[in-house]
Amino acid sequence: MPAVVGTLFVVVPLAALVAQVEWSDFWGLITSESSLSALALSLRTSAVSALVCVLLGVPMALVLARTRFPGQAVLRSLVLLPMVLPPVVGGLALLYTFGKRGLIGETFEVVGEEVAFSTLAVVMAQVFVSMPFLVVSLEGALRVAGERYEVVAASLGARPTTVLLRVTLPLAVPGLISGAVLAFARSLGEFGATITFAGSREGVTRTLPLEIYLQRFDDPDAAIALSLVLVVVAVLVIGLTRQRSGAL
Amino acid sequence: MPAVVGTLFVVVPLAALVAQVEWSDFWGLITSESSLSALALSLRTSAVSALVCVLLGVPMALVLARTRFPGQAVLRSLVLLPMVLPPVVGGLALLYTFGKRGLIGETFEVVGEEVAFSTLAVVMAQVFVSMPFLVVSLEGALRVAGERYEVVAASLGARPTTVLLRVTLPLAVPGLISGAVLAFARSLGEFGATITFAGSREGVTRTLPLEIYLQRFDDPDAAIALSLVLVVVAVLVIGLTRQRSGAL
Amino acid sequence: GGDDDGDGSSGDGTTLTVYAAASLTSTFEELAERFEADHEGVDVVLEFGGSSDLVEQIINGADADVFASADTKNMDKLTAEDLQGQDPQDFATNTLEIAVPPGNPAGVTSLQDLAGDLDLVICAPEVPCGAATQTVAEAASITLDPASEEQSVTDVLGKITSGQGDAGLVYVTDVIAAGDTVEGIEFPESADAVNTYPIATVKDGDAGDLAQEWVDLVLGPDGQQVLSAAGFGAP
Amino acid sequence: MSLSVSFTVAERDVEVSLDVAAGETVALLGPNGAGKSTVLNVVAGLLRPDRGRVELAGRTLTSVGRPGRRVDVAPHRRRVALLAQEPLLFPHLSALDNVAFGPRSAGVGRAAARRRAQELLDEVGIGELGDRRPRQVSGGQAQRAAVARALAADPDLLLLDEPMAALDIAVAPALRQTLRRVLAERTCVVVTHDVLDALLLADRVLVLDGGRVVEAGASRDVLTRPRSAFAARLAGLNLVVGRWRDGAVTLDDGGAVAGQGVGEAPADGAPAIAVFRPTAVAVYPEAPHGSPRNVVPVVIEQVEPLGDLVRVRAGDLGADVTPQAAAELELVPGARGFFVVKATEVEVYGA
Amino acid sequence: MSLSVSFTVAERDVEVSLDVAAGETVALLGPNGAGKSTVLNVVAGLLRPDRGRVELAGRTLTSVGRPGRRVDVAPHRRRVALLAQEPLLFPHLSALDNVAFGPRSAGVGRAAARRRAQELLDEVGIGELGDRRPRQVSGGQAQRAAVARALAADPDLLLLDEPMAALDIAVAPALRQTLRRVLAERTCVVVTHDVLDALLLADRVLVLDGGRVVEAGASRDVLTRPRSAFAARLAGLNLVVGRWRDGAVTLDDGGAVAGQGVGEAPADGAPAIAVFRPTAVAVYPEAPHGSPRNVVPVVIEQVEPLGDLVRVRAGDLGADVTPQAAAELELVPGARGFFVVKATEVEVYGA
Ligand SMILES: Nc1ncnc2c1ncn2[C@@H]1O[C@H](COP(=O)(O)OP(=O)(O)OP(=O)(O)O)[C@@H](O)[C@H]1O
Ligand SMILES: Nc1ncnc2c1ncn2[C@@H]1O[C@H](COP(=O)(O)OP(=O)(O)OP(=O)(O)O)[C@@H](O)[C@H]1O
Ligand SMILES: [Mg+2]
Ligand SMILES: [Mg+2]
Repeated sequence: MPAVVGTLFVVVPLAALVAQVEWSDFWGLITSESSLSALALSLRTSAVSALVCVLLGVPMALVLARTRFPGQAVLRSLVLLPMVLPPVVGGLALLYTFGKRGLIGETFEVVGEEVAFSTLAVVMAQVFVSMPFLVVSLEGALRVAGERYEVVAASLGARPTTVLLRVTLPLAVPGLISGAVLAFARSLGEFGATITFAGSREGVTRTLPLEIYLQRFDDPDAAIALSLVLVVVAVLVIGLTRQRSGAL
Repeated sequence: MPAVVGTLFVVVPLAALVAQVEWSDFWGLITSESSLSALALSLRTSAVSALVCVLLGVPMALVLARTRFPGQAVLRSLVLLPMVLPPVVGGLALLYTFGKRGLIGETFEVVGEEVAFSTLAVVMAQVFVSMPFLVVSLEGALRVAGERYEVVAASLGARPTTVLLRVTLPLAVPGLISGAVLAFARSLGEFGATITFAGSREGVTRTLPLEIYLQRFDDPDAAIALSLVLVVVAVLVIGLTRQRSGAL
Repeated sequence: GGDDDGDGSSGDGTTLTVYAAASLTSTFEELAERFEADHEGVDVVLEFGGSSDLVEQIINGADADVFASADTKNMDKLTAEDLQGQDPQDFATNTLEIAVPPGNPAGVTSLQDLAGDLDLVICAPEVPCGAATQTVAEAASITLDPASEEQSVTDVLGKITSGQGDAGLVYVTDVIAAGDTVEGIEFPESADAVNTYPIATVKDGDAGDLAQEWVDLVLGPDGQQVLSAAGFGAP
Repeated sequence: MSLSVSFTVAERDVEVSLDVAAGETVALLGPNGAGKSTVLNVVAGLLRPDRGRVELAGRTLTSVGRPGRRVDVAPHRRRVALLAQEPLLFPHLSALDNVAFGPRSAGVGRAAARRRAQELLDEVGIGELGDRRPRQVSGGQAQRAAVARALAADPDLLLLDEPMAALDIAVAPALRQTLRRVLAERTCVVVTHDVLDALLLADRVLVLDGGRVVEAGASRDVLTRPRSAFAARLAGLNLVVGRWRDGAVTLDDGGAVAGQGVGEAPADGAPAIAVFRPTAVAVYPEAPHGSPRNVVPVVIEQVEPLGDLVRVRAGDLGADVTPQAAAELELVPGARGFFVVKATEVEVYGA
Repeated sequence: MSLSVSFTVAERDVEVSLDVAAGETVALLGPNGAGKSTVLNVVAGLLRPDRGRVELAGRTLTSVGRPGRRVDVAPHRRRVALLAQEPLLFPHLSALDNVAFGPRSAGVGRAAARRRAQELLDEVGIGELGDRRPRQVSGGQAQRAAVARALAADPDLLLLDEPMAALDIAVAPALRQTLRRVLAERTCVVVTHDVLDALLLADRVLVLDGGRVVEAGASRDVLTRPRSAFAARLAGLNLVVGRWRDGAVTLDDGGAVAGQGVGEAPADGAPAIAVFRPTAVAVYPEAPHGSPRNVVPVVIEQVEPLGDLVRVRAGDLGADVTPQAAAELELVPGARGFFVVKATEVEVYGA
């Protein structure tokens, strides 16, 4: 019973959203030039962000799951913070760091100039908010997989890198995939940090959520149609990955 | 190395945020009446939301992890959707459902009258966006724990409810706790769906992130100070839970 | 759910709920204090936000007694739903101004300078301030090449205060409200895009006559004085 | 509570039919990979056969690839307890609570369930470890706790997969006695690599090899006169059944076999069974005078080669001797002689 | 590659010192919960002792609670391979790749590593299962693959925790021979419940009980003349070392013990060892004429009670007889007699 209530609580609003769509205009709305360019930008940046999250997040998860050092608990909390921080505040933090007048942006002017209002900034914002998802998911998988097999591998004479590549990571693959999917999905939906840090320019920084937000004022039907596109993309990504990997 | 880069990428912006704080005014800013009422509201609603997520999410995770039925993959994607949906769109969906003119709100007028723009609406918005976190986290733990022990228990003559209460749930406790913490944290940071569905009224629906958003350019110092409060609360919750349970 | 005292008490007539565009924050807060001082036991609850958000919420059942919009378009949505009590009345105008970070690093002096090589931040055409921006640009026959088209004035202002953008187009009142975090530069073409603020009571509001009294306050001399101090023009 | 199984698991090339009468214990023997665990898993409902049928006490538990309705009762509804090859103790419960789990689930009160659990822990020799968590006990201790847990439950059918694995040799005989007592009235299938387990615990023995039943029959028959290659390799025991008197198993005809009691000694006059290997039996043409307590006059009935050795049969008894000895002593059917076996080589169990 | 260990784990009440010379194999015997796995885990670095020291080939691997720097080398840096009580095959690799893992890690080429792995799989009798995943093989097959994997690696020290557990009796002798050959030049500690393993695989035996070493010494000494209660219970074997000639282990003085070869028969003239239990030895005052092949004239040196029995010693040999037999035959030190044992009771191994 509660499972049904819970499911309905999520599914009915989604259905309500679908019910709002003017199907006659639907195709026109979602294939408008601005919509397509926003969708393309979202897919591109989210893919890159997920990749960056994997590249940076895998080592972080490994460090958190496989080593012990003083202050580790604090570090873990810090790494997870972007998950709870309102995205707008996250965007502010990025602005204070990589903005033209930010900590790093001011010191290395090139950085500040390059980052501002660029697609790079979008990716940075997405990575900032999505990384914790990958780290949590992968760290959990690593903890669950345990060190037993790694110890076996090590005692069979495998160097740490061999252990990592041939035992640790293969065993954590389900966690890695579900983490990457979560990161991708979170990037796809990212709005607050992006608008605050990267701005909103068609084709450069205006991702689908920004487009949706913008259309809302003007053309709510378009906003809803685009939301549905986002939903469909997300369902496809989550569904396909699950199917292919049995993970998540 | 990449672990360090990744960590720095998260930690430096947080430090930059801290660096922005005017410590002289800090105490005054965060103890202003509106800040305190926002903080109190946030803590209360997030706690309730986390609880609701547990009550509704545990059965959902059980169904997803322990049963097989056609369309399960689709259902899972749907349940996870609020995670990728831009929260504002989520808020719209809720409005279309429980608002005065929404699917349910229109049919059952009482619902429509009572729900929208009340504290209840805040909780609903938070539950909507946070539930997937609990479900993903718990479902993962359930899958990892596997059915081996449940089968043993069943074959020892335990009824399904006994198995659930004495074997399944105790074994999944780490996943449940980390899921609840994630849900709490996500509720604490929730902004977009809340402002759209519940509005922003001091003491009733204006949670801390809304207060921050409101203050962000008018009074950036206050916004940052409040963000820090949010960060500290989140660190405390995450840290304490980990310590007590070894979970997450 | 939590306690619902806040909106539940609106039924006893001692609470007046005003939904107002975010740009009215400081002025309406000041007026609320006066209103409460004049009306013993009355509690004025202010809810600020984007005009389109607010009207959407009212249409969906939010307990608003008064709605003050930053543009006529969103007020029209209210009337289209026939939710207005009395017909809307214009109570203020607002015009655009160039905002630059303190010290004006890009050396902007006129609207024409905005067409040069700098990071310009403006509102997107979909939102009211963006529409106004388009109007002045056309009037001045310049082509703007913005680095970002934001969805709200606040976001534009944020880019300028943080120094991320070199110049932006916002409302006069925003520049005044932002204090010394930005510098404002007036330009003559702003007269071509005057933004009008309408106000209306909401049908079936719980506050009864109080709502109309609030509208009267805003339209009256006290209200107009506070508004003009904040940079608003007369209707 | 009779069990009737017949199934095929093509992927593992296992095709087995098996019937267990109510209250009967059947031992599954066979080399690694013979399909023993596969049988238990199919019966417990953990593995779905490609086609086949499992019936327990008249209830159909599985029916796949056969005419009629497809049936696949969930494992927890089968009332079948499986002690798997791994102990799988609940990691979040103490050893005592693990054992008490079955009784508790059956509605027994907390105190009574714990008392019963403590008894069983005592019985398997780890009574003092009740409050330890599973990861705080050694491999053999965990195995014993798992056995106790399976015994504490009260299923219609008990499936034991190598219950004596990982046990030290000091505790094995005692645990075997315990199992023996407990399994007496139960319907049970037990997998084992130890012929003594099969002999003492089971009424009947099934030998699997390569996924097929290669031999089946009463334990004594299979173990004393094995026909399959695998059974021959591990069995061929001599059994003498009688009553325990004065340190010997006494037969009705007055004969007696002296031996060493294993586990609790049977009461004087109680039924007892003496077990000894044919290799321990020496053959003499004349009765020798020496330390061996058991000297049995026999007429040789059969002499057959058995691998490198020669098995000499007389009545129910067999002696394995080298071909040289057989030649030298002229052991041929019809010859008279004496089977001599030391009391130290004879194990005696209460029957 | 010599190993020197001395540690205390207070929580488990285990306090053990142990030295293994380079190339030596030491067997750990003892009841369940004696602390055998604890010793292996401490040496492998999986368990940190409260205080103690582990040194391998001069390297300090652990040094805790002692003067000097605290040392705790990570498990993977110890060059110690542990075959744990569970097989723990890598679930994502085929059986072949599991076994090839060690050689691959040591830099052996892919093809060569797989060839070596295939050899070892053949050797443990599951050569045809190379491409199966671990969850697709039976319990005993997994155990064999784990043994093959441990053997394929080339660590400084090999730790084997019950390597023969879960194996069917048909394969155990063959695997024992394999281990024997492989362990000959290795430094190794092997935990076992089987006295034959101890005898054949190990140079020295350590008996643990209650977390303490209760007996230690050369395998033959401990197993033929056990002093600890536990060892006495499982050992007390007779060993005769000589050369294999004409189906018998021949001594330099011309004596011979006929027996049954186990595993590969030793070459004619090759060193061999005959093993038989004292309970299998009969004592006769006169040389009897019967099937037993081995009749050894002895002068009794010692007669001592051993539980229910009496052990009669003469030279290196012992015979266990019942007290009645000892009384009847007047077996006292100085008496002459004959030890008689059937060839079928004597197992012969290449030495
Ligand atoms: N998941 C699987 N997929 C395919 N084949 C399997 C699978 N599991 C086991 N097998 C094979 O099925 C056969 C029977 O396995 P089973 O586990 O029943 O053997 P067993 O008799 O219990 O052996 P053991 O004494 O080693 O426990 C073996 O040849 C094994 O390799
Ligand atoms: N994690 C633990 N915490 C506390 N005590 C433990 C723990 N693990 C094992 N013990 C205890 O330590 C003692 C030694 O255990 P160990 O595993 O070394 O025994 P073992 O000799 O390997 O026995 P077995 O033959 O059963 O494998 C046992 O009494 C056991 O109960
Ligand atoms: Mg098996
Ligand atoms: Mg052990």
